[in-house]
Amino acid sequence: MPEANPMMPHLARIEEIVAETASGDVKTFRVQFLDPEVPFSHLPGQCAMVSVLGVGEAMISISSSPTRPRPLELAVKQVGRLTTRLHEMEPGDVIGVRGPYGNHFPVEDMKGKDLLFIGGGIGLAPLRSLINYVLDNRGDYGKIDIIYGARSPGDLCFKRELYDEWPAAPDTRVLLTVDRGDEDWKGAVALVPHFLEQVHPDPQGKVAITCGPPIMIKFTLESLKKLGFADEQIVTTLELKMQCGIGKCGRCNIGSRYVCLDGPVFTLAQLKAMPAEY
Amino acid sequence: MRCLERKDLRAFLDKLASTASLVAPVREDGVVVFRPVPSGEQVELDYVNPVRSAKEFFFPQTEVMFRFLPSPMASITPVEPDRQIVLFGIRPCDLAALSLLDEVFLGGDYRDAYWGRRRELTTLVGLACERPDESSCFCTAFGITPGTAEGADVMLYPAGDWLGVEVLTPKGQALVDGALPGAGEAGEAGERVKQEYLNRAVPLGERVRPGELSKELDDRFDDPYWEEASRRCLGCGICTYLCPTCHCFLVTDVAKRDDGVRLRCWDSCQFKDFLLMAGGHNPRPTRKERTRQRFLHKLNYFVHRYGRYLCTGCGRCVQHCPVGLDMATVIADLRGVTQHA
Amino acid sequence: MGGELKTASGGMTGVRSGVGSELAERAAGLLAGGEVRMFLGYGAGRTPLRVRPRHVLRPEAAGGLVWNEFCAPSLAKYLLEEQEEEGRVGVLVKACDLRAVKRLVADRRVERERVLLVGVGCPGVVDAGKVEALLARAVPGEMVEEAGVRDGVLVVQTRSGVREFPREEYLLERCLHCEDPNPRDVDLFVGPEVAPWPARPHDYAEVAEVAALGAAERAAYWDRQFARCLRCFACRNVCPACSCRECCFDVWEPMWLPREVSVSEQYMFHFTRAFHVAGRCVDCGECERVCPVGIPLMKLNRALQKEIAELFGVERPWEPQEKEPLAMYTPDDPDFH
Amino acid sequence: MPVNEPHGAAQAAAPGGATAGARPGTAEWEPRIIGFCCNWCSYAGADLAGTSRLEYPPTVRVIRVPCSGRVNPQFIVRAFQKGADGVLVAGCHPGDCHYSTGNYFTRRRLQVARRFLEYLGIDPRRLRITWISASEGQKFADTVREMTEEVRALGPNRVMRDELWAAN
Repeated sequence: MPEANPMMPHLARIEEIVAETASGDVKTFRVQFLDPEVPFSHLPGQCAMVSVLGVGEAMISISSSPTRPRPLELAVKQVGRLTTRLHEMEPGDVIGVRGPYGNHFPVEDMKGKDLLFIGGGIGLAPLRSLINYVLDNRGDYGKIDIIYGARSPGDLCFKRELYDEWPAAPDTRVLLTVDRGDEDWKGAVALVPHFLEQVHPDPQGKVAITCGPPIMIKFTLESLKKLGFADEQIVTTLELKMQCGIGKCGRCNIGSRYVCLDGPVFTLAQLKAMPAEY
Repeated sequence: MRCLERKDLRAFLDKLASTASLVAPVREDGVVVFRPVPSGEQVELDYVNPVRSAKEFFFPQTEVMFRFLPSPMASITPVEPDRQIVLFGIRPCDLAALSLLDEVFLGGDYRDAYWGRRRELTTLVGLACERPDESSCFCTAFGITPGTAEGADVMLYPAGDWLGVEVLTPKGQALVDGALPGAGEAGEAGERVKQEYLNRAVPLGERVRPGELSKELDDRFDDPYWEEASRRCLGCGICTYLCPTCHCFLVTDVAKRDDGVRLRCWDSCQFKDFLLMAGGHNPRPTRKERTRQRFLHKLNYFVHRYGRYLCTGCGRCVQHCPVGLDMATVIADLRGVTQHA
Repeated sequence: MGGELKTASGGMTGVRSGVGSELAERAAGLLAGGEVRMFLGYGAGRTPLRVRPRHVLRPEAAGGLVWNEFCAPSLAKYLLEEQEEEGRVGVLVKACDLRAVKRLVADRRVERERVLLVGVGCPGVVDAGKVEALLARAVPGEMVEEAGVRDGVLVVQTRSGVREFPREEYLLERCLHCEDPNPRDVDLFVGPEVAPWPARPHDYAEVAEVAALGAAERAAYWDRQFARCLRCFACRNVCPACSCRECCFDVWEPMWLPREVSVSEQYMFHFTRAFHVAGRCVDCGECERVCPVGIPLMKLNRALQKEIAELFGVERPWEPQEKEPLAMYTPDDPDFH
Repeated sequence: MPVNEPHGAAQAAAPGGATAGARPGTAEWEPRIIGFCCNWCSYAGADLAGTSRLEYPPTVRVIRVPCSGRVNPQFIVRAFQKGADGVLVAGCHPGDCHYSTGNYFTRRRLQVARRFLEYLGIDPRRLRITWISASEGQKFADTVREMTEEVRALGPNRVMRDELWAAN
């Protein structure tokens, strides 16, 4: 939505911080805009430009569903300067948020179809927005399978939803896997793409939505092809370094597409038409 | 069209300098650059094009976007450009570059407030090219000529001992009304001079024709040319920083204990950390990808998005790339034509 | 103006046309025989006053190599990038370029045995930037149609006529100081040796000129120079003494060089760049040659050479030293006063 | 950059109402000097000056470094950029370095850096490099006093000063 000055962030207070992983390298930040009138309504898959004043900005995918708009939830893995500073913050601290940016998952086109989610690590964050959106509009969608993997059981994010909420939803399965288990782990031990092949979903009437680290995506796409999914049935979301989020800074282009404007959500068919620079 | 006697040009510039901040070409240590000038006396009139383009007056190399107090006090104070300037001596290629950058900064769903404001605050006095540099200027390759006035508020056409003064916008009208109240009419002679400029050939521009290159490039992402050409690239940012149409920037904060500013600063797709992500992943890790990005962006990607080439043939990269990896050369190479007769 | 004037793009000028074909043959031979996987030389440039670096990978392509008085760029820095790949690289070096290669070898960034040095006697090269600036004032906008050096005179033909430039006017600054135009200790030498010419002493006159200003005027002088700086890093990227695996200017933490450009940060940039090569600068002047905005970078490098020479008795600070002057000490070094 | 005050230095000296680093051009302007002191000699010397109740102006902010050899010349530039009117680098006397040879390297390097900064427009009186042992509390106090007087006479430094904050 056009604004007077799209580069100006809105101040938002961190209400609550939830450590998602055992090591604490992923935290969910629940934030409220200081000015409740701030126009910010997103769709699943969209991102926000998050400011830590004094450090800078980074594009973060929104992990809350628009059906539960406030507080806004941002699940962030600590990797660089900005995310490290963000992780040091405490409830009550104020950050900047602007957006939402980018396109969103094709929630209209998905209506009536079965959905197969395949997430890895922090890659579940954007999928979570869509999963909760779909569950809140349960009647519009078919069966839901959520395949999710992490390096270890401690690295699985959004545990309450994984273990309690989602499996309890009608016609919804949650299938977990880890690269390395521990003594308490009863579930699968396999890399996500292998696990996906073991689960062997039938592509008929399905849309596969995947997000995770680049190497997981690469092999997951191969596995999906093996299982017979068409390029148009596969949806993924990309991450690229961004500075403005609004198509000016010239950074996040892949060919003539800007991830911030035309993405981050692409079907495999679209990706295949783009240069492999991501 | 009005008529300004050549001998009155300095007085005209003096008048501009006395009523607004005048920015004009000056010769500094042998190099011509745009600088704020206190009077017409300092203005250099014998130049092809200032080495640094005019874009920095609309898109400064470092620009404060807002001031802030860091958390927990956390507040944000907008900073808006407010200096009115008259930019004198801008050439048709740089004028065209501004209109290309208007597409980027003002087009689409998001209007860039800083660029927009600076554009509003600036009056552009264009100057037709008496002597384009035959070995580097190639504006005509992109449909621009030594007399193209598009984007100017006032255009000057030098003609011996006088200059034709064409007013193109209300802003330009106000400027001429204020600084040239008594100027006579150039009449038909003025139109003739203008036409001569518009029809003037620029030799390199005739040889370096992009033609349908943009379409051809759709299928040349994997052309071995990129590998070959990029070998001689130094990985510096001369081309991108001198280019009047390059507009990549980064955003960074500078903070003291009790105050901070958010800045945007020029950045270059030629630098290896341009796309380096926090996790260490780099989608364009070598010079091959970075070289290809620069040229495909201007010759193909931008055309897909905006319908025009992102180059105005100003020739700065041609003149200053230390290894001859410039736009004219690359277009000629890609089209398989000899650049120089 | 009569007589025959050969163009640079046509190949060679004067007596050196023989060198050109010999060079092309040797390069082709080295590539064909597998002695080198690549040969670094020069090809024709965008005007007769310019050449461009040429990376030759196949023997058939060696024919495009040229050698003439316009071959100013040093090719040494390319060796750094080429170290990434296996195999030996042949490179054409002038005497001054050899110092640059020695620098890279001394800094252990280039392995000597992975380089095949092909030396060539150099008659002194043309400072194209300087000549173009002179032409721009004399015959604005006119293209150089032909150019060549004959008997120490640069002859340039443009549409409106022919212009001549004497040696002192056209030579690249470093050539004026050249003591021996023939590279020694190379693996191959092509063409004849060139007779040395009277070299200007390294008297640091240009440094003394700036030093003679008052402190405030000196600051104003550098303020003005640095205010033009684009921070394009061409000076760093072309410099044979700038070969760090990770340059401090590219690091975000600690932030040695903030990304904003202000005169203050330009001081940080230029101080750091010059100081990092202090005692290691080979005086090739490539930084100043490539600077698009005309910053007199050699006045910084030379000031450091002068100080090192005066303080520590290093006679030829531009030659790669056994031990870097700033990475050593003697107990009787001069003290502060 | 952490600023560590020597324990004694904080109690020493009578500021006489002057605020170091107050707005340049105002009557109460006092020079601001950054002092890089080596941990083993000069920092201890500064400490001794304090515990001995020697008087010297409160113009110096001491940054403790393990050795004068740690003082990268870029630190000096940074200090001038960020508001120092003078920079003092103090280390062990040559021959007395805790790490044997660190200050010999410093002497070479900073000789060159000092001359180079002068060439760039910094008045050499604004950068003092000196050797102060742990027992030379008096020398530390004298050095700061002398330097303060010199820099006060020169007035605020403007060369290399970061104007970003003022300009916008």
